[in-house]
Amino acid sequence: MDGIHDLGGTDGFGTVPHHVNSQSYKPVFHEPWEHLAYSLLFLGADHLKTFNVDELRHAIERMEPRQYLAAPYYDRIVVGTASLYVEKGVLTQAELEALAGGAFPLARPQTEGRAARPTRSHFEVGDEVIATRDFIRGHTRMPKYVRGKKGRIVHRTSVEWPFPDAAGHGREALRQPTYHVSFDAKDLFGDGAEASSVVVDLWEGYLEKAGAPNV
Amino acid sequence: MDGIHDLGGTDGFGTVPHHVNSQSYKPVFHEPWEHLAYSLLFLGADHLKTFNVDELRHAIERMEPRQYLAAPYYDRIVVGTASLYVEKGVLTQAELEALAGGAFPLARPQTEGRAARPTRSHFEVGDEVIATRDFIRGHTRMPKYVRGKKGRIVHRTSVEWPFPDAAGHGREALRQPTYHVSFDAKDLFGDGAEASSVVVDLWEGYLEKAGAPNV
Amino acid sequence: MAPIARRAHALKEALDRKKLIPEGFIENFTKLMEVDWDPANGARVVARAWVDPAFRTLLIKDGTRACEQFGYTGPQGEYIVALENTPTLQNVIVCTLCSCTAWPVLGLPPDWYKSFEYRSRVVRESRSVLREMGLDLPESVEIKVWDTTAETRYMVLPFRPAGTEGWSEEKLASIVTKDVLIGVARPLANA
Amino acid sequence: MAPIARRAHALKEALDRKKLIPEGFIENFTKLMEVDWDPANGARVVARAWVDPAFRTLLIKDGTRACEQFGYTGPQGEYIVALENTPTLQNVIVCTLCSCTAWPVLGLPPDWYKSFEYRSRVVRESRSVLREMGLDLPESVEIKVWDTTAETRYMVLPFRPAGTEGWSEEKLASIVTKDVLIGVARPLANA
Repeated sequence: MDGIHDLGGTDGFGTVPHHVNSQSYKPVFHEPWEHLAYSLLFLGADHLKTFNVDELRHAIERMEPRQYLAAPYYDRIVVGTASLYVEKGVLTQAELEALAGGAFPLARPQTEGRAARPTRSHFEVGDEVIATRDFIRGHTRMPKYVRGKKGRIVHRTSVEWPFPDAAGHGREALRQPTYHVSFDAKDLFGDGAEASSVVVDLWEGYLEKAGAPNV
Repeated sequence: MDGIHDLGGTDGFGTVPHHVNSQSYKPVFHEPWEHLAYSLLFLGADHLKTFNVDELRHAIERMEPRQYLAAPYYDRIVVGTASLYVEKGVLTQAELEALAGGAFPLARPQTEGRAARPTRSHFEVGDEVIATRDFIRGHTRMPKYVRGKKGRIVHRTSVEWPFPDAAGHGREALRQPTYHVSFDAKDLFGDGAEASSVVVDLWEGYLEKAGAPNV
Repeated sequence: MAPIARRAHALKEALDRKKLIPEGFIENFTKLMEVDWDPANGARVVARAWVDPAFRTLLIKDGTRACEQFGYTGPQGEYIVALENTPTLQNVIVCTLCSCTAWPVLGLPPDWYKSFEYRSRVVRESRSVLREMGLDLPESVEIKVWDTTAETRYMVLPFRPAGTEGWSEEKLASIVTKDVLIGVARPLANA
Repeated sequence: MAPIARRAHALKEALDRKKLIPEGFIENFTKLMEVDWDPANGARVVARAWVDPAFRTLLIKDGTRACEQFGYTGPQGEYIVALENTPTLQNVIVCTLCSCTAWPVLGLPPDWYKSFEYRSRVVRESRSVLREMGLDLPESVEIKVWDTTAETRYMVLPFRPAGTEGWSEEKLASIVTKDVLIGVARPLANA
């Protein structure tokens, strides 16, 4: 989905709040509740198998955009995780609100998602490809800044993973390799682009051979 | 700029908070301060000539994205207007904060803007045109959802207006007509598009003749 | 951050202390916004177009001049274009980038028109948005969305509904609401 | 809305009441996050690659297997790819969509890496962002940004700085910080 989370290339944000090598990164967590975010996420995703991590990413993307932008990082993990426990029937929002002693807003409703297209032949390193022009209402891991853009494959993964546009909706998902696709930064962001290239890791189903019609 | 304000096509927002013909629209203002937003804006733009309305739009776009998204509409007008009075040297932020009795965050700093390209021959109704692939760091009135897209001119205005990418930065601005350019909604938003067409009003400098190279 | 009411009054007070606000300026401008700019203006223009073919032709050819005949001019009304609906075409107006609207004929834009929901969704999911808002158009009606991204200010010219034969201009104007002028509603004879 | 601390504890309490949290689960997972996953791990991998050409070849060819030799495996470390810097190439890692990072070798991502500022800007304004953060690269150094949009987890393999000849692996590892492994800093012999 073209959600508020798809931030690559968005203008208007200020300086990154960090000066290099100025932090020890200890302690890892800054608030006594923060470790619960990932722990309870992995409880559901790994131990209980209530949901998968793609669904968690999508639950966070489904947060009301104002809530998403206002919430600190681990708050978003808590909201996404809680949303899935509720959607899967493990907990209810009423239970959570009673225990929290106040409102506990969850993610907005799901859409359907989509299946991966049937497997085709793989691409090879060096191939020119186009990121599809698809506008996906549900979960996708193709950032909008590459939509319709031409790039070149620099690596094909030796492992295959579930297609996230299906897995993120709890659907049966075909496994596909992903490709590290190198895009000329000027093709993505015009003359002001400051990198030589941006490499994006894209599932096979997000790609088409360059030179195909309508690209 | 590809800012948070450029909302057309963004996914994730919920239901529009209105049922048709359910409101009298009176009173026009809901809070006793709201009328001040537009009044003090027009004081500066029209009576004092301290700034123009393009600059006001850009000042609002320059609000920190979290502040923009969290602020009600007339709050954004107040922040944009106040930012310009301060940037133009009429008021200081310190004065405003003293009077408000608290923090009064203003817009983030300006970039340079850009001049319009020198005038060329006009386009005609029926011409196929491409919205430029420019990525503008400053103010622009070309929404990002038409960038690089092909459309057809349905109207050329009989009046010319200052090029906003210059005027929005307080720069000398060439005047140009604008064009109502009709885009096939599927070209803009893919197969899920629910309108037949979206018509966008674009300054001449945002357009190129279709069929030109690199489009 | 200071509450917005306090920040708004601080801005006024700061300008006042520098004697930059002429006597009556805020009051006069507020009256314009609260009273003069009114969707009843647009409704009168539509009703006239429904009963007067020559005026209708002018309105479509030069909306600014047609509205001037009623005295509906001023800021955000300098270049008015009327968008003609038909039984199979619904025009809908939005401003995705900010909130532009034809103030003199439509009045100030309503809150929902300025909402992030409307601005983000209506260009992409127009039919669903209209249905959710209460205008359930059959698939046979084409939707055309007009994004107010420059200085043109649009108003929708709805088609005159059946059952209004012989109505006075005033009665006709009474069924042309602000929502009709924006394009998210259609006028009904039995409203 | 209830404060986040209360909401987080409510989620734990609700799961606890249903007896869904095994004894020690949270404590063990938290230890993994706080102690085991550490940028010192990645630093050891880099130092080894600097002194052992065969290991360097393996790291570049199959980062996952190279890291496995140190026991650095687990969630968010199933497919590790090392990105080799040169004096004229700086690789930089980001996750624009969320926060993906190679936990076992880099540790959990730092707050700034997850910030909207870094996620939005580094793909487009990489040189300015690095400069603002304190890494002022000459124009002759090309910047390549890697967006972690799938399951590959990247680590940057910096080039060994001059002045480190004869250093022990441990001393070499000491100049390879978390920021170096993400690509926003370069290791310095006199750090």
